[in-house]
Amino acid sequence: MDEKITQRSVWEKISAKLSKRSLWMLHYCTGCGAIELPPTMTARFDMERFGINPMVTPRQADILLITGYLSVKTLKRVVLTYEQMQAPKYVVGFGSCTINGGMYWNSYSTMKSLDRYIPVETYIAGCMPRPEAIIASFNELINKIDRGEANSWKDYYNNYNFYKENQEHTFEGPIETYNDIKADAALFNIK
Amino acid sequence: MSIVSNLLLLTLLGVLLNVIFYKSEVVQKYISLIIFAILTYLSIVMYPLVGSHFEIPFLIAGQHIGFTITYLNYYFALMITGITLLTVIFSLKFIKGKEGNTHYYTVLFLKTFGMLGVILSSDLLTFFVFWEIMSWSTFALMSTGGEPAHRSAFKYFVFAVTASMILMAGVILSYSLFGSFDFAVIHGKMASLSLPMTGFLLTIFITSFSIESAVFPVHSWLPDGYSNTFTTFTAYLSGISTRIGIYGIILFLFGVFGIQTVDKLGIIGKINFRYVFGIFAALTMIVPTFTALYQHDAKKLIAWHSVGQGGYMLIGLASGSALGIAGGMFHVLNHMAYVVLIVFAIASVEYRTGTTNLNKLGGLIKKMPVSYLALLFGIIGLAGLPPMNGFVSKWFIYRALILGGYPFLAIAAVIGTLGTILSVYKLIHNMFLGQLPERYNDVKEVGFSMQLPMWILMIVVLGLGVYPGLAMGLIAKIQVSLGLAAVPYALHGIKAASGQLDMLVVSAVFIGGIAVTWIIYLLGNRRKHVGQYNNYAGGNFLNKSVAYNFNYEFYAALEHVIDPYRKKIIERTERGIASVTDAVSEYIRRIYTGMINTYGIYVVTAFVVTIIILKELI
Amino acid sequence: MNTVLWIVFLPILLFVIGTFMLGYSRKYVARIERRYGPPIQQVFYDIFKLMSKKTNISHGWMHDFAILMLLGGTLLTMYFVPVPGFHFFAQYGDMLVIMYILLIPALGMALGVGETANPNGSIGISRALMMLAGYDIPFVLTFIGFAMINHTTSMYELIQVQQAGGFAGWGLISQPLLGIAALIALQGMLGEKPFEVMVAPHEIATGPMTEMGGKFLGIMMIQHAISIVVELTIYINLFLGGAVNWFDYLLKLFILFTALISVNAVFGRFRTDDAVRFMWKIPLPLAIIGILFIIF
Amino acid sequence: MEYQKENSIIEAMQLEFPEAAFTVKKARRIEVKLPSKRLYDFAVRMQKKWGFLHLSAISCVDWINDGEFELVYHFWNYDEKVLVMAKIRIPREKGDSHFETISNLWQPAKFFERDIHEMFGIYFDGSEDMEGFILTDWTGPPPMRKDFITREYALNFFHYREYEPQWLKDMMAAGEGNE
Repeated sequence: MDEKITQRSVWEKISAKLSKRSLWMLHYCTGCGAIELPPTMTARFDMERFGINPMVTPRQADILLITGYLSVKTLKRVVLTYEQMQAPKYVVGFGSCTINGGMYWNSYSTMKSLDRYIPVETYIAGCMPRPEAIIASFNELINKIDRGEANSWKDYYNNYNFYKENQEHTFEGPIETYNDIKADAALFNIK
Repeated sequence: MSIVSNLLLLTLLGVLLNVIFYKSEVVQKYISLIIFAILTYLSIVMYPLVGSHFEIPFLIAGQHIGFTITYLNYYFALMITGITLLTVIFSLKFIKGKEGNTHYYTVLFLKTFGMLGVILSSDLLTFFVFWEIMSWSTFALMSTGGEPAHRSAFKYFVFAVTASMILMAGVILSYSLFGSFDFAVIHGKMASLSLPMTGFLLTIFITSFSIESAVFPVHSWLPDGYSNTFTTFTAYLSGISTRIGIYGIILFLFGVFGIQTVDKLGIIGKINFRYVFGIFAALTMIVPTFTALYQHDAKKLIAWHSVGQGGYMLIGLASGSALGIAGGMFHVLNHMAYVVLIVFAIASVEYRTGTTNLNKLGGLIKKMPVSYLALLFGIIGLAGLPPMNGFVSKWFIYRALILGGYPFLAIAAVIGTLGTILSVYKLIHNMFLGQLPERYNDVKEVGFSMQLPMWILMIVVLGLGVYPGLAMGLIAKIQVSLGLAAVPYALHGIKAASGQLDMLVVSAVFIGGIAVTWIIYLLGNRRKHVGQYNNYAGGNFLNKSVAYNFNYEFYAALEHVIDPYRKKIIERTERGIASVTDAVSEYIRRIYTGMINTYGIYVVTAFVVTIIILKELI
Repeated sequence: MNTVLWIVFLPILLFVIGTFMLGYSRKYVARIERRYGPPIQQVFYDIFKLMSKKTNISHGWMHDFAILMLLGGTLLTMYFVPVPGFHFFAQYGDMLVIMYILLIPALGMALGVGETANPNGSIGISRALMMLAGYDIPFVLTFIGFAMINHTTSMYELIQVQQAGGFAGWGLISQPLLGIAALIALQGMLGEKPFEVMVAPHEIATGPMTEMGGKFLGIMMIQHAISIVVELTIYINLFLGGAVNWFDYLLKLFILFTALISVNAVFGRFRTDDAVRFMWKIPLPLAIIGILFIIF
Repeated sequence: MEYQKENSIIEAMQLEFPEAAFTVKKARRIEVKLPSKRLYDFAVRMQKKWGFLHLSAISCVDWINDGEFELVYHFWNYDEKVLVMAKIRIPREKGDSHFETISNLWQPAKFFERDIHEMFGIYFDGSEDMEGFILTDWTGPPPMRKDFITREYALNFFHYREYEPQWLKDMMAAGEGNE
């Protein structure tokens, strides 16, 4: 996913600078990481300083936080929620369970690496990272957006087959999310 | 052949032809279409003949009886024939093949005959005769369409008979007082009457008309009566039938009795006859509108609303100021336009899906956009929001009540409006919005013959909203003809010194606002239309088996708040009235003992009493 | 000529004021919770990000038209509410017209959200309409009281009457009962916390806004910002003697808004029927007693 | 003997179930081993006669070497505050080991049996529903059986990230890693 960052127009630079300051986060409390978020939001660490607000529905959210291990059943719901989000959207994987299976590495029912199913922007290592690590990753994400490198969501549209194939292998068959990704790529001309 | 006799005879001809051809629907259909078209044309052309008087050649009880055309009954005649024509056009396809529709058109003709007779009559006798024909045909109209219709029609029958009896008492009393039936003569001699007698006579006439136009305590016949018949009849009845009672009130309150005599009936300071009548109208606005919240059948909901809106018309008339009366009369036309539009939309939904049960419908906007648009225009009118006509007449009524110094009647109007907005959104949401159930997947839009009346009424509702002046001209003439101050109207609103309403500017700014928002909308990127199952449901997969509409008990929380009051006050009053009537009728029943000798005694005593009275008189 | 200038720049001016007020309210609430809170211009960032979203979804033509009706209705209301230096449209429509135009955005949103076919949205709209029934009756009653005293329903004339009486002429001072009733009703009209039953994020996933994303939500936030300023201006015109100049207007706006959001910051949310019961138990009798004072 | 209460319970049961082996594991814990055919009668008497109203769980142990499953029924008596663990052995056929249900005596037994069916593949005749319980879309063999090697299944079903950072290689070269 490290294709050359095309030359960005002045307008894109300005819009990146402005929209990096407002990111709405849909924390999909799948695993044990969700408990790390309340301290990040409240008085001590206060992530609202960076304009990051918890949002309830995927339609309004920009960041999808996968906080912990994902069983195959939950992974289906995560893919559905991801497709319901509006581009540009960023996935942040919490903890080692999303990186390489974590302590459930040899379980028969949890997925082992998140980025085979949905494109992931940043990972946070740790078997539940503390709020400081979470805020550091958010800052990293903000800077990436500012530099215009946070384009993993385009990868989902451009080579959708890779993701579709992995999903269908793990789910043993396609899931009905009522989204035609290829048609969307053409409609919104996402290159 | 005078125009009035053409109108009346033509409707009789319609009745005759339909009775002859009751077998074939097709013939009935086209006959009634042609005849009603001619009727509408005739009533439009009637305008230059206003003021002319037509007498029936022979005399009855030494009195000339006949018809006359005034601005008031021209206004009502226009409405009656217009709405009947639209109903006939709509029911060409709607009624085809429905069981019990053999006498559909005959009853419609009878009803129109009765109504035209009532509004064109120039004296009490013809008024009463045609009033009887009208109430009979309304009973017939209400009883078509299945078993529950018979019961509710019978309920109307009981109310209608009492109303006609009271009216007959009034006719006889006024004949004995004034020696003549003619309205003009009565109006002339009105000053000679003593105060309590005018009060009594006025109450008689107003109560009989209130029963017909469903004022609060005597309104319970309307919701069942109107909702159990064919839906096209619901539209026709709630559109124009109850408004004949309003015609009667306007005619008698201002035409026959005159505003000066009515104002003389003061009790203490501000509290005069009109204020008491206003309180009844206020109750008619509040109670039915909040009962409409509970209904889960579209037709019942709209029937309750036509009772509620009747309250607005009456409170406009009761306010007594030029603006208020004009508002009340204008509201008759507005209400007719948007309530018929709403019920036509409900009828097209029923025609396609077969049910009007709000708990079972949903999501029909995807399949029936024209009916949705019709219902949308109708509910904006009914709720009284600016671009549509309902707002203009409500604005008149509000201003009249506030400037006339009636705060509590204004409070009732406010509560009534909010009740309307809530129940009206429930109607459009449960029928057209939300998820489309699987069984309505292959529903299609209704045909052109049913869409035409809806388009016409939409234009009327929007046209009157933006240019109220079109109808205000006629209403101002009516006010002058009834001896009231005319309302200072302009083509698009009111241009009075004390306050101005310019609907054209309001609508223009609204369109401007929408245009600006459209530009902002286009600044954003493209958007994609998605189906109803591509929806956020907490991460769950939506499909046919999971389709869910939030229809049942849409306002549960508000019902929790209202229920204690509703149970305590309204139910207890209704139960009180019922027990009183039971006791009285039980007591009267004892007279019919069934033994011959008791009847013998009755006859003898009656004979003796009459002799005594005659002896004094001679 | 200057009316045309006013007509063009008023929406932009009120949008900027409204958005800064929203940003200020988020920082104010944050400071009450002992945290820094976002910068003042945060709501501008949010609106810009929403408007620049690459993909937007809608559920049908009514969903799109509802957004136009939403902001169009608020712009319509904005033009009819007199603002210091601009009351050109006030002569064409009086307070009654404003009371009814306020309902157009609510109806527009209700129809659009209805079409998104999301049960959360429908529940949110039914709650919003019930809340509307709750707060609108006392609010209109207070207006009826004022209109009856001064025998006019035009808001501009009401301002003139109040300004003629100086500080004592203010609506809040001359009719304290009506003023307090309208203040509580205003808290409901703005959808502030104790009466925030419509957008209950924890219970019904932001209620009506569940399916609104991208530029749809952006336009809704613009509308929210403008409608806050318009509703506060209505209260100022009726009860705080209108505004002589823009500084006086902004000061009153600021004080009133701070009062409301400080209540918002410390209160939990009522259940819907409790909220309606509260609105009919406290402000409604207050308003009725106020009107009784006026009559006798 | 200090287990006075437990022994009196055992005597009462001993009369009716002579072939069962009763032992007192510790205070208030009794273990019963009995043939599988007798379990249903035992369960009826436990509930109706001896007042063990609470069936807290049914657990299953996979004795792969003996080729048997062991079903343990945990009965509790509220008054005596005593737990009786009834253990029975059923043969361990590859895919279709059967046993009778006791869900008509205790409602929760439905879920315990459904769970054991999903995890071990034992079919309980007469139970209302035997479909998947927690692993709804699972198509593989019952995962809790000893002959199901989860590590081998996970390795070839899921994809693992190749992660060979330099620091790990040096550490491995220095021999500190435990692999």
